[in-house]
Amino acid sequence: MSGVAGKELRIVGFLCNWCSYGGADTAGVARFKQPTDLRIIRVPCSGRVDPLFVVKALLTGADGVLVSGCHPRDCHYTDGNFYARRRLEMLKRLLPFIGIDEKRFHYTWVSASEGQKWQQVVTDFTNQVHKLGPMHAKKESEG
Amino acid sequence: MAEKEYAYFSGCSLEGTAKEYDTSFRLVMKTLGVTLTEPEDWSCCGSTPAHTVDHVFAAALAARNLAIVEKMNIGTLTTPCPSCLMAFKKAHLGMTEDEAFKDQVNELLDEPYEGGVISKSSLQIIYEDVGLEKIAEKVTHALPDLKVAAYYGCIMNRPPDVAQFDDPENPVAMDRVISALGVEVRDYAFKTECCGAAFGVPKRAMVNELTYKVLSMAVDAGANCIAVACPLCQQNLDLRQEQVNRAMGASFNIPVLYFTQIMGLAYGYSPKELDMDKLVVSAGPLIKTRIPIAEYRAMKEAEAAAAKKTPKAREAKEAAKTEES
Amino acid sequence: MYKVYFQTYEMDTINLSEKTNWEFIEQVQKESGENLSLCYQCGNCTAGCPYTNYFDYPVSMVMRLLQTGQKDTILNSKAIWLCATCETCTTRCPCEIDVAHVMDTLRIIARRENKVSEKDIKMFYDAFLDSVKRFGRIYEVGTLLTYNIRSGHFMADADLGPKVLTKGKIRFFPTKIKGSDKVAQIFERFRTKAKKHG
Amino acid sequence: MRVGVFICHCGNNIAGTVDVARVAAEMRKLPGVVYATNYMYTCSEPGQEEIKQAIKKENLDRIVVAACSPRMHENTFRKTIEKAGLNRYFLEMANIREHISWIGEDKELNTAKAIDAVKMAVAKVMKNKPLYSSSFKVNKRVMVIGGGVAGMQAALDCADGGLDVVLVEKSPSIGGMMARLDKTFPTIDCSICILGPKMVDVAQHEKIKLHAYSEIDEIKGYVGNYQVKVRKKATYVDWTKCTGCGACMEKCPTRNAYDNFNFGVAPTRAINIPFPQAIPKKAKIDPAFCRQFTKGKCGVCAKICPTGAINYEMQDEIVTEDVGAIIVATGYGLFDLDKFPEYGAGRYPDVITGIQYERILNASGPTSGHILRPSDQTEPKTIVFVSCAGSRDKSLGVPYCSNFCCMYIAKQAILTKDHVPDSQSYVFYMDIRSPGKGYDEFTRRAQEDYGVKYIRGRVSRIYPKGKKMVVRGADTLLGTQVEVEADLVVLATAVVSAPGAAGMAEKLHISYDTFGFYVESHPKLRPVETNTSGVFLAGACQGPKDIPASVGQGSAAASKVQALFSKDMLESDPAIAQVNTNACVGCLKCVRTCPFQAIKEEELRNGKKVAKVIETVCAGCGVCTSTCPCGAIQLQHFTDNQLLAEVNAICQG
Amino acid sequence: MNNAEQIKETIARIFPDVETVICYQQGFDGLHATPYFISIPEQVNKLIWNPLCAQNLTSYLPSIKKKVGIVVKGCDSRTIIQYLQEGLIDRAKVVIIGVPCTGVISVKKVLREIGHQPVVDVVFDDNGNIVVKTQKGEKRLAIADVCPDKCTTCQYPTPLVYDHLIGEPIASNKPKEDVYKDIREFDAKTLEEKRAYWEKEFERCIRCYACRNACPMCICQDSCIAETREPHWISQRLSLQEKFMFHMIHAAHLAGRCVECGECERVCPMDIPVAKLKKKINAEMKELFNYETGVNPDDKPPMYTFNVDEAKIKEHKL
Repeated sequence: MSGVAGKELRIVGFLCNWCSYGGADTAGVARFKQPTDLRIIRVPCSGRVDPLFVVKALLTGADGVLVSGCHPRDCHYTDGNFYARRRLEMLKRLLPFIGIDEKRFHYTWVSASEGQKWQQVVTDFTNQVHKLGPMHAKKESEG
Repeated sequence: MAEKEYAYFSGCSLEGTAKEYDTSFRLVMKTLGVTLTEPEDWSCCGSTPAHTVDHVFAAALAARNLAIVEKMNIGTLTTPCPSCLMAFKKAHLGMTEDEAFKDQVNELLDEPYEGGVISKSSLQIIYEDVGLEKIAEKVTHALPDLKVAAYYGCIMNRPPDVAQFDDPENPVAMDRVISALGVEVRDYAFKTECCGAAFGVPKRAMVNELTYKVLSMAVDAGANCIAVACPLCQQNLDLRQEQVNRAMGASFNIPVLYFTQIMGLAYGYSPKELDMDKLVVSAGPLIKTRIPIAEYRAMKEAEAAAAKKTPKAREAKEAAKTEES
Repeated sequence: MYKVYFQTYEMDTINLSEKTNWEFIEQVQKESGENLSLCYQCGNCTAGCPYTNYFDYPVSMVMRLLQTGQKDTILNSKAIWLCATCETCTTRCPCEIDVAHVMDTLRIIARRENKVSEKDIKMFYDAFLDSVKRFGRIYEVGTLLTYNIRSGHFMADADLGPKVLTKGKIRFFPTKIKGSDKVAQIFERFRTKAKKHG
Repeated sequence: MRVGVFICHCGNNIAGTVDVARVAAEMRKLPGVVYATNYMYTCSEPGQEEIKQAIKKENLDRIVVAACSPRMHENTFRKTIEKAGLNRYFLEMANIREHISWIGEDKELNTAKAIDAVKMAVAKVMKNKPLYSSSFKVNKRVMVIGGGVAGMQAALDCADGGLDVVLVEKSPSIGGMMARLDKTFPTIDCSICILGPKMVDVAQHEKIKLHAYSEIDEIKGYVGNYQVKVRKKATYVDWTKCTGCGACMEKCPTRNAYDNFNFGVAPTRAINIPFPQAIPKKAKIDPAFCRQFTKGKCGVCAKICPTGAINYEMQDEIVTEDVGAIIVATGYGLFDLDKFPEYGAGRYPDVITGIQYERILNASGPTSGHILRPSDQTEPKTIVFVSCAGSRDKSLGVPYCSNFCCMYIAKQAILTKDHVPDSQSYVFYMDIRSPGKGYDEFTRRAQEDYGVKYIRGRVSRIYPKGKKMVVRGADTLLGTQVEVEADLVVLATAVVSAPGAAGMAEKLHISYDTFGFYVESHPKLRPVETNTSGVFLAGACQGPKDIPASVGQGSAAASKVQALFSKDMLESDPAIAQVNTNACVGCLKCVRTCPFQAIKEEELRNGKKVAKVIETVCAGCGVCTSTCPCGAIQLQHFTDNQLLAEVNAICQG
Repeated sequence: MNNAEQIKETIARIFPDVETVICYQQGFDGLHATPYFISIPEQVNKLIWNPLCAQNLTSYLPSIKKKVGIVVKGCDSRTIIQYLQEGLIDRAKVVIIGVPCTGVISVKKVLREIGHQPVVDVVFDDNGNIVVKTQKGEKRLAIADVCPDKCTTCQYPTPLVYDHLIGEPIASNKPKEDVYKDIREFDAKTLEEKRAYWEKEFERCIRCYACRNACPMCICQDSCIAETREPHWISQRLSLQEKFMFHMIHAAHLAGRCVECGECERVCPMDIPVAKLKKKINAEMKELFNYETGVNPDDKPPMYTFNVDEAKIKEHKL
């Protein structure tokens, strides 16, 4: 069940090709039902995710952004997620400073075999964003 | 060393049938330099019966006491009774892990409990907080006649997630505490098999059978007494020993002491001070011989030296043995 | 020595389409917080249960009856009352089900629905709780007497009396704690709340 | 730009919960999209043909296929458009199956999501650039890590095919777990009798170079050109001199060394040859037990050795092997008894593991094949086997089935009856899992012909009572608790990943699951490949496997390597980082962060210092791109603009 | 100020060794100091040294290939250290003349005080005051009252790296725990307040890029992605969204690099508190990695390195 009542929100996901994108595939193959708000962008590695992509998304229309990579030590490129972890942590701490709830942004690690974890992450994060509601509601009503 | 202080929840049993547990624990704590402060106006933890009524209600009976202790600003509560301990731990866990549950429980209480109390069994504070070194240090008397089987009962260490202490299948804390006193301990397999708990009254036959198993395993292991840490276990093993004998056609006559009584004996308290006369199966003969520790050690050293001096005799003995085999 | 469970009750064909009480399954899952589907019937709980010889249904069978939603059979069973919460099943369950907690939940539901098969045990528990309500603590003699009178087992443990008395193990008079009314209030509030929620 | 969009129904897999026709209709409205259609099975031959035709007819220059995961079919469709004359990187896939149709039930929401997903793919494909591979030479030498039956099979198949093979084995002898087994199910043929000759083949094959008692220190490089640092651990015996005569072992005064080969069933000497058929048959010293090391004096073996091979000063030696591909066959590990406190946690000598019992059964084992129980060396009459000791046990972190225990328990019970005819075996089980050829007949035979009593239920407790071990379990079919008073208890302990499996995976840059087993490229279609090209899997390192399956995988991996090495040159993945030297300010932050040291400083003709990517070394992670402040270094196919196009398609769409 | 004379002497001494020395001279009026490049010792006469010498001259260093001398204050020296951490300059090619500083003057604040009157003359008295003469009269201002915000929490009045030190080193008299006090206070506001604050501030941005141009750590020069199409992060539209994004780019690129010299705010014609975002990140870098920019040349900027086990980064639960 989608578990999310009401209108869909815009959630952008950046998934590394080797682990989390595979994990999302695994969840799909196992038919683990998930809320439908998430839109997935495939990147080779979580280390490719410039925090500015997250900012760009949040400033231009996303209500939530999820970044998911391989577990630390298990990066296909050895170190990519170690850099990601530092940069995304920096961003997570900066967001509330500019008035964006840090709960709108989540980064985590899901391996290709963790279909169930992926389902949990998507469900929980979508619920979390729904609790906060749309971020750009004001503009929508203005426009 | 800074003195340790605990909120001491003795529990209902220790006011009645288990008075000697209370007496001996307080004495031992005095020796070990631990301060026990009784929470004012504590009430029953709810125990098993409350759990058959309602989860929230049961937690509330326990949490009333936790709230009182929380106000004392001591932080850690200790109770000798595993049943009280489990009630506190479960109430605390339920309330700290689930905000809604906490609210429901606090609704039933006058003073809310906020989750700031750690509960530990008396065995745990003796084993972990005081430590074996200190336990051994304070020994004044050797008890050479005791061969102890330590019996932990079912819920001292279980379930492991809640108890967070020792091994759930083969606990060793009590064994080590008693060993640290210089007293001989016998290992056996039934340390945690349930004795029948509170069913002594309504389902006596059940308790007889379970208690019988525990007693026989201890005797088979060569123990001549059993050490316990739970008032209910003591009651079932000691008070009901004769009921067991009658029902199962056995003839057990094995004293069941609180481990704190054994500690007290090793620390030089008299059997009278330790309420030893309250045991139904008398431990009298076993604890008659008490040798001041210095004297006892000298004795042992002399024995060892004598054995060393005659290596040839030993070799001869060994040679004889190998020939035999 | 071991009792076969088929002897304890008659096995009628259970029409699962009609006789599966889905609400009951849901209720137990919700109140206990445990997922009953996790049980794969390995029998470890039964294997370790010290009381199983006295049970009409061994624990694993209680779990199975739960999975199939056999509400009446479970709530009328002796097993749920003969469980002493020794936590062996919970400790050893490979599926990490808190079985003892499920049994607790079943007792609570049985009590609520007035379906207690083991009246003696319930009476003993009630006598215990009465003492708590009146005095704030347990007054052992009183508890035993109350139980004996209510259960009709007038001489239960009478043989132990002299032992206990001569050893000075029993207090003849209850100590009433100062805050006994506070404890009684917990009982009251709980009753009012329970009534309100039906 | 002329984009063509193809929406796949995937039978009902997608079309069942996504309105594919509407998705196609929506796409037609997008600027740049000149053609959009939906098709039953786009990946089928006619489906691919339709794409090719459309490219020609509609003059399409960019293609979007909305279907399953690109991890599944990206390559398929890249080839398709390439055949139609487009650069393969002008393809984008939208994953509307795994990420949409299979995980959502609401057709309305799914369709909206699919429309977004395809829009994103269209936005991206319009930013795509043609990319061209370059080619590089392959080193046609293969390394096999692990000398168990899977690794040996792989090594022999590669070597027989003419490839040079480097076989690296962690322990002093090859042979692995199979060398320890007594008989094998369901044929009951002698394990070492069928494995021994294979081991000799490995030893004598001129194409196979064996590093025994060696571990992998470091792996660098990429498919076709790996450099592997192998640590040859100190044996304190010069193997060039050691003849394997065994004189040292006989005279060694230390008799209590732990015997890894026998899983501690009996002690061994501090200097030992693990077993009679060992390959290489050479001695090695265990310094944890050797008196020369623990006490600083002894030297008996040095005195006795006829060839003077003993060298107490020996150090580990590092050798570097250059190979083009790696087959990982590192096998599995087993749960220790200490995981089972309710079974005594190893305190009761007569509660042993299945592999220990295997050694007791084995004619070359410590009891010379006589079944004698460890506590008193008497012959047990009542033997209890406990299956799933740890397996299928979530609370112990092993929720999976260990695959072959049911079978070996049946085998051991049968052998027990053969050895001790008046014995009675009991097997506690939850389910009997025997789905192989002749397997179920085998477990039936144990019960029907050998009288093994199978009891359906778990064992809760094992404790000693006199000389017996009481096994208390449940018989769930009877619905009761049962007890067996046994002389010996054998636990079929859970199969877990090999010790150090995770660390090895990290060195290889391959994925492993929560349990430490290596993850294959595709569970069905690419069972021996990994996501790191040039690294292949064989045997139980991927998951619990019995001998036939392991051997099969060994051969499969070997054939994959043969196929890879059939070309002299390999094509590089052009999706690597590229520097725009005009924009690069030469701050070289990318050089600092590149996990592969694939970027260096370069001075242009005009004297400007800029970053330069070493094409063959770059693995394409893109860390540099997210490091570069001025966007000068861009990971091809995942450039800032390509990803921004996707972000914008969602957020501003 | 005696220091000026000492600086001049020192410059004269180092001259054959360096080709240029960067220092300050008076600007178009007495209130303004301006960078001064000396290429022959004789030019040294025009050098000035007073609290108006506020600019961070080190920004020039990475682009100068020749060996150069430079006059730096404590705060400026952090830039040099940061350059060294990032390998952007060659220490051997810089001769640093360090001058301990008791605080500089914000010209903007002075102008506000004198009502933006044309300045006739500026003198400093011995009691830490600046006296500004205008046609309408004379204004005496305590330097401490018109200093930029950074001076109020200055921890490093004495340069952390130098070849020649002018005068005696001074120790900081500002409490260390106050450095990020403003950040903590701002952080305590509600999300809505903070969002509104930044929207109001950034709305005023005219995208003149002065902040970027003045920033010593903005090394991209003409390649700044605020203005490129490859990659195309933001459009040239003057919308709040684009302005917000520009400032986030600036902040993100300075994560763990901003040396808090305050040049961005000094030059901003719209008085936008642009340094605040970077200071916030610096506070987090301190908390997460115990890293402080520009104090130790051997440190590694935290965004270009990692620890396999990060002590302070905990996994986030949903």
